[in-house]
Amino acid sequence: MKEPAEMTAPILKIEDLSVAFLGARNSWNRVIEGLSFDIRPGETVALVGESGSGKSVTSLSVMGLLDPATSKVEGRIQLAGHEVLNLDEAGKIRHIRGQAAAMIFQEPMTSLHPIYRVGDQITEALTSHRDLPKAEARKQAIALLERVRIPNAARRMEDYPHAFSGGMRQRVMIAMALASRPKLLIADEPTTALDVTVQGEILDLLKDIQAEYGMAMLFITHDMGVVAEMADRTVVMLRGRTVEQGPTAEIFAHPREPYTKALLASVPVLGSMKGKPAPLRFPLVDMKTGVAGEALPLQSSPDLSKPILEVRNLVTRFDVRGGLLNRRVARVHAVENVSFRIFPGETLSLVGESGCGKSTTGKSIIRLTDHATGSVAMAGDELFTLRPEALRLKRREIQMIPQDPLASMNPRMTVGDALVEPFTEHRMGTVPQAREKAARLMEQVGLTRDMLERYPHEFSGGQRQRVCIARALMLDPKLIIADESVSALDVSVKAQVVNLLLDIQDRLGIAFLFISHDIAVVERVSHRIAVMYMGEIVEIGPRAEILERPRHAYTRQLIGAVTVPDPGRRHLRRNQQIKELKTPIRPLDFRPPARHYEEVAPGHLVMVEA
Amino acid sequence: MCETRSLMTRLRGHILCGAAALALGTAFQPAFADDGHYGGTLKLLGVSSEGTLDPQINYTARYWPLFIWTHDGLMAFKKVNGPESAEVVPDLAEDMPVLSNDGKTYTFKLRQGIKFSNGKDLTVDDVVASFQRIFKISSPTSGSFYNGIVGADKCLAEAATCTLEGGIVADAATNTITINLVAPDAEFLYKLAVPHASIVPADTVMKDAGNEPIPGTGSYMFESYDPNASLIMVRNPHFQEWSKEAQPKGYVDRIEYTFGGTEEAAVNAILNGQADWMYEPVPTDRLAELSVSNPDQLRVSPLVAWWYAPMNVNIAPFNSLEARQALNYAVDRDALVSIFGGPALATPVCTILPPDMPGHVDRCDYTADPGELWSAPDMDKALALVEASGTKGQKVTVVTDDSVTSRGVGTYLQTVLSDLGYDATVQSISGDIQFTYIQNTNNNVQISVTQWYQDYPAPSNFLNVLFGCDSFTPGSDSSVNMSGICDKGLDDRMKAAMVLGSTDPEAALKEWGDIDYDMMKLAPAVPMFTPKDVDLISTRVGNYEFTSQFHWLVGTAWVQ
Amino acid sequence: MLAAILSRLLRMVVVMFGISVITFLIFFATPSSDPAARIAGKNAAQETIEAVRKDFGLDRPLYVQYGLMMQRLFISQDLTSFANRGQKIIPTVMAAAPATLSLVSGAAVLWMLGGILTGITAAAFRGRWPDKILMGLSMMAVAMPVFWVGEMVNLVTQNRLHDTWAFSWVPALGYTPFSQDPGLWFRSMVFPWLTLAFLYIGLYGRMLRTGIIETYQEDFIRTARAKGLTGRKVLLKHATRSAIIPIVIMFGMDFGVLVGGAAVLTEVVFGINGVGRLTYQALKVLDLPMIMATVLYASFFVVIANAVVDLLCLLIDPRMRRA
Amino acid sequence: MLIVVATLLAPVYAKHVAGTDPFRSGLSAKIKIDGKPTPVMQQSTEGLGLGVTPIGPTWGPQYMLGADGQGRDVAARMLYGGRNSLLIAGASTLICLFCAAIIGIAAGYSGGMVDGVLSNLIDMIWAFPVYLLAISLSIVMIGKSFALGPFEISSGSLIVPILIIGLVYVPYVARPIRGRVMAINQSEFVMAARGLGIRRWKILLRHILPNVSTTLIVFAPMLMALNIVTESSLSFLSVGVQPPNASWGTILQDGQTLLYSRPWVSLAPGLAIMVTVLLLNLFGDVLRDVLDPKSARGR
Repeated sequence: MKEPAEMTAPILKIEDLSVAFLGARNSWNRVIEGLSFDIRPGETVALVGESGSGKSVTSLSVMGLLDPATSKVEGRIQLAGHEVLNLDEAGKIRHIRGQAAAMIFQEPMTSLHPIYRVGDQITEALTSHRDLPKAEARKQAIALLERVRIPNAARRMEDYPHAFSGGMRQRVMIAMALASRPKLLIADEPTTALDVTVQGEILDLLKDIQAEYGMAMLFITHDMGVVAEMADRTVVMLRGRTVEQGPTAEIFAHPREPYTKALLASVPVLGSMKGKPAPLRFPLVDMKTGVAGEALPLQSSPDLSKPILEVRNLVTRFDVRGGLLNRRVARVHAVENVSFRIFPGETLSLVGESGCGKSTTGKSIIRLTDHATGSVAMAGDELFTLRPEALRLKRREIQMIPQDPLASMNPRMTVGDALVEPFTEHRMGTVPQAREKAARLMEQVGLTRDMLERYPHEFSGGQRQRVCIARALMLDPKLIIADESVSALDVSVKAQVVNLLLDIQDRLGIAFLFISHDIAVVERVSHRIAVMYMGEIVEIGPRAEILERPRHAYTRQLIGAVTVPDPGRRHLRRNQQIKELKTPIRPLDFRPPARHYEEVAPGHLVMVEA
Repeated sequence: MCETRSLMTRLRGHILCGAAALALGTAFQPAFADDGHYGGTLKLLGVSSEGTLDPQINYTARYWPLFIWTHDGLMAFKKVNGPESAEVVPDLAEDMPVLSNDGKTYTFKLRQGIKFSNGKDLTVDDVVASFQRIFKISSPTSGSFYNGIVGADKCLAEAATCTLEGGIVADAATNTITINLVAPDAEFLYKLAVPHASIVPADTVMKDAGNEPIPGTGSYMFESYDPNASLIMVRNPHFQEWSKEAQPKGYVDRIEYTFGGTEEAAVNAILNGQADWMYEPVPTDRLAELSVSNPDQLRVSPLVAWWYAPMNVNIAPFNSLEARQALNYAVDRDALVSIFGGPALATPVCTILPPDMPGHVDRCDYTADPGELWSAPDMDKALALVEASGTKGQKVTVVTDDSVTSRGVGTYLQTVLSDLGYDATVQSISGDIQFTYIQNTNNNVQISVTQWYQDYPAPSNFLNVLFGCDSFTPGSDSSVNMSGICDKGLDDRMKAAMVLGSTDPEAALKEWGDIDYDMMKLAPAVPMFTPKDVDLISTRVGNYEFTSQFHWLVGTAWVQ
Repeated sequence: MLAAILSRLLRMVVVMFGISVITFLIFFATPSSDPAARIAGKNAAQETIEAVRKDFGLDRPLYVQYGLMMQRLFISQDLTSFANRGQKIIPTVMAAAPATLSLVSGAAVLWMLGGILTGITAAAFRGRWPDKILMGLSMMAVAMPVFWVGEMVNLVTQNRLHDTWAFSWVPALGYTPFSQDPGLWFRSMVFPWLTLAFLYIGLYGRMLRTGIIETYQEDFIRTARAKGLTGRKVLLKHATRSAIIPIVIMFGMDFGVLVGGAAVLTEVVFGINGVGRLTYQALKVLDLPMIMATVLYASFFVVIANAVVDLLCLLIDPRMRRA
Repeated sequence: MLIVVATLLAPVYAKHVAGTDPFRSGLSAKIKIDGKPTPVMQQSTEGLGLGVTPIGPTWGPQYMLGADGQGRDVAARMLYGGRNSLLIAGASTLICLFCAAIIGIAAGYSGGMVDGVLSNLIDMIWAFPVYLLAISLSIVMIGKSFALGPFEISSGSLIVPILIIGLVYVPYVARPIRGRVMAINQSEFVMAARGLGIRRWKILLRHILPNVSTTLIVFAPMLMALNIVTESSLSFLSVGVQPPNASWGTILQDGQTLLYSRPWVSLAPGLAIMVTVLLLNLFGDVLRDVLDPKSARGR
């Protein structure tokens, strides 16, 4: 049992912190204002908020990592007895960094130096504050790697970061942070870029290590589920200010501020759909009062008479070239023998972790990749045998909503032009008609007509996604492939966009292939769910069947790893086995084994383990 | 002689001196008999080497002055200072040949007891083999100098089996060689005195010897040759002086010719006493300074050469005689002389034969004040002639090489042509290409800037070669009659003059002078100026002797 | 590995074959380049020209001539110049190579040291006066034509100030082989080195500075700083190490190209009898065999440099080592 | 900008201030200095009296920078030469960008065989050292007039150096363009456009081209700076602009032979080149910062 946190002096004390950044035309934009909180030894404080709320800036300020030329930090930051803001870059700040506090970052893929061995990078962290003999440093480094449960630690010391998966890299980062036994560990969105199963592992690890080292932790995240699981206390931030802070359980149980209430209400919670037959909209939350409205279910139901899309034995493989010769050395079996059907007005979700082939499946269906074989029938027409021009016209019927709306819009075209272009390209009408339709759709997706003259970068993330939806609707498609379309959005925006999609389905009877790794959202929108693993569908069936009675081991693991915004789960440990993520890269002579599916319930097929 | 582009390079951008005589005077005392001058090493500099060491092939002004010290022909130009050097004297032949058969047969008696530098004795067989070799290796002049020998036509057609049957007859018993010509040739002895007619051992390879020295009979021999580094000459151990005027024993023991570097570097090296002489002309911008600071190290000598602008008489606008004459009137020779470095370095000319060429007569029609010498341009007359020719406004391109002087001359001509009412431009091409480019009629060159230096002191070497019908081959890169003029009457007179030369040289020379004058009436070219040679030598070089034929005589200079 | 080397070699042969064909065709497209007339000499008789044409095989179809030339260049190795009869091509090129190599290697040492120092210093003092001065100088270095810098250097060291204590040690222009007189070799190369290096110091310095500054935006630099490394260590070990990779690649390419003869302007201005100057002179006199040899020599070094750069990348950048 | 204005004023300067024609030999010209007529080409009178030296800088309106070996006003020629240098550099930049864009886009967009052939060709020309390629092309083209469609290009024309300089750098621009096109072609928004059923050529025209154009624009000033130096180098080796036309390179070449006696004939064009290139590079940096926010961040 921990001693009561209140009894000791805070390890980190932030008082009235303000940060401003140098913006265009030499103006200072304030990003944090009057922030105050403290962390006591052994305590975990979560800083939670949506993008732009100033969470990360806070952590960087604590470490003194903001560029003094472009930022202005005011207030007080006391860290383990040091006045951080009084320390100069030349020397003293080093007493903080890596000693008093250590930090792990969101992007494990880019946070390790790509051209130094992992071992050297950890050793460097060890020796930078202490005089250690080389051999001793190495021993300690191996110990650290073992501590973060990296298999074969001694051997892996010699590897370069690119040889590690994202989860493994994050472990290396943690090992590095632990090198000098910091009193405070700052974890800035440490699991956001990771797959859900890996996220679970890392959270477990962090909990263990905190218990063992007894250090305080500042945990920065946007994920209420993670907050619930990790934090003793929570600080909710909005646009650089503190909205509310207090013990996590308290905040979750009795949020006082409307924003906190809204935030909590918007979070999709896995399992909340138990017993609900149709997809359900998120309850709309009034931001002023934080009162959630009623969640409306989908009115229309799928027309199960004839599938709109029938995919049979879809296979997509890419060659891996390498060596000095640039010869084919292996093959990525991105999609392996995938078959499913979608009916008009129905939503089928493809879930799985990164690299499982779900996005490739989406692209293969509309032939945006050249490496697919198999059969895809769209409303009776076989897409894979269509001539280019016919295919082009057919594409009108299947539209895609991308994950990254900014990247999917030509930066040099106004939104209006981007909307008009496909309409006229398919000769669906004149330009004025197109503009009229574009304006109408903009309004339907919750934007305004005058926004048609803007360029993509002038919109916020949620608005851009609405534009992309409008663009897809310009062609009156019958099927929309939504590829991680809401994954990158903040929770409140995510709820709105999901609702919008459901509205559209209700009104137009469009079918969706909903590709996502976010099972809580999937639960909301799906009629049926297909789980993909290593390029194959391991389980497919009605939503309730899959989520409530998962049969395949992987499906279970996936569902088990999902965080739930329930502080009651704080001390839960998943105790999963540590493993490197398998890759679907196979030798050239690999022949995929024949797979069999068993129908365990009507429409519920499970791959039979070999 | 040795007219290759290298000679032109050598003269590019030159200079000269009113005080030439003065400078020459100091170097004059032929202080022979002073044994104290023998020995030492002469250091020569050149920007680049120039190809094969085969004396029968190399046709460059850089190496010909060296070959005359390593190899001998039956005849030789006198190795003495001044105009006398244009005379031919017996070299490997004991005496002047006996002429018979209406001047078509030459009989030489070979000197006895001469050894090649490899120790072998010189025999008549070597002489015969050497003449065959000229053809077997396609020597550059095989078709132009030696084609008059009986049997040469067969050799030219079928080089490999060349025997010169009936052309060269050797008699080992009497040690005589008889050469039979198809027709009399007044210039034949000159042709025997140039390096291409060098006598080499009979067992010499019958192909270009390249960088391998061929044994010779001269006072020096090549010790080593690396075209990228140096050419070393040392004394021929088997040499015994047999004729001081044909092949004297040289003063220095060793001659080192170093390649590479730049002209500027060479000037500095000579001034610093690190080298004795440079092949390339002294850069113009250094001359004014040197002529004040180091006048005693400069030697200015006249050359038998001219700079001229051949005009293509077969295409517009210079197919009009008036147009050609107009340009002759309009060109200001004084301006051209100043491009070349001023009156000390060049003299205006009006004739084809340069002033020091036998047969030259001072006559000048195309000047403001017609008479013996050029005085000033006559622009009014020129403009009137252009008007009369009806060629005004036509496009004219002057083709020059890319040397500074040549481009300067071209630019000046372009200015004059513009003043005359033409639409003129200049085209400058790399010197080495330009010379063949302007010859080929396919390139439709209207007017060009070029130079010609004597091969040997005979008027035909200028008149017949440059303006004779035989020198005009349409469509060939070798068609040195760049004007493309072929006047039957004048051509016959030139042929007759050549024949006359073998019987009555005096009369022939007078006729050549008349031909020159009559040719200029047709104005196939604009004579511009005759250049002079400038050598920069180190202070230790003594006995500087200059010949019009081979320029500086390296062998008769001393360094101690 | 063997297969990789072989395929590299094959590619090299293909590139060089292409280049030789292009060179050959360019030559025959040039007017007034009839080699026979030029080999035969001034005012040669038509028969002589014909004889030479036959002797040199110039009357054969182009592809036969090409084959003959390649055979004489690579197999019998006795190809001789068109311009200087009898001058063997291969020994000539080989003799010119050390001069170019001296020039380029010396300059390369200078410019790598200078460029790296400049880049790091400028990046370290970003925005402050050492940065501004260094970048100003670098821009100037890049802006000045190398031959002009050379001429100005010559003007000062050979003439205007040659008699002062500062430059009296500068020898006359030209190249002295190291084997002949190491001291003179060194003294004569100092200014060519500096001149050639000046340009590249500017180029590399600017590039490295930009590279380091861009690297500073990377996450892993933030990690390094968060570890508590000193600023110097972050700069030298973490930022520079990454930013130097493109510099090394560029260096490999530049070095290869220069050794192959691209330093022609420097060689011409300083009278160094190297490959560049040899090529330039061969081009001016349209000496096809020499052009062919020097161009192939140059492309050989470019291709080799490509291969070496690829190899270097493997060595210095572990990310490339995958697969 | 200043340079452009200055060079546009060249005729005014030549006619009304210097009173000379910079393309005409002025071998016997005289100017008044201190009221005394002085010949522009000064015959050496001391010592052996060898050589003729052009007049040095007068720093007055006439022959401000002295005369060259033809007695022409160097200052006037500088201005005209600058016009040609800028014209050549500018035009060759356009040609280069145009060709590189076509090749780069063709290779990058079509892929497959077309890409294979073009890429290998680019690699091949890449292995040909630039200056050697330029010199050999110059020698070929200067020696010959040739017809290009309906246009006869005479050998002395400025079009020759423009074409040569424009062409030799094509691989250096085409390669990155190809890479850029391939990247854009793989980008999300092109994918999206394909998914929307936009025609291939329209994707090229409306989506790829506008995005490649920034790359091209960023290249332009740098390439132009490079071209100015290349032009001067070629002219210096006398395979560039042909006399009597002038460019800064040809003036430099003229100056080379007067280096030791009249250094200003070399200094002036060299400085002009340096300043111009410097300005172009600075402009290029600014342009890159404006158009490419990624690198702007780094500054």
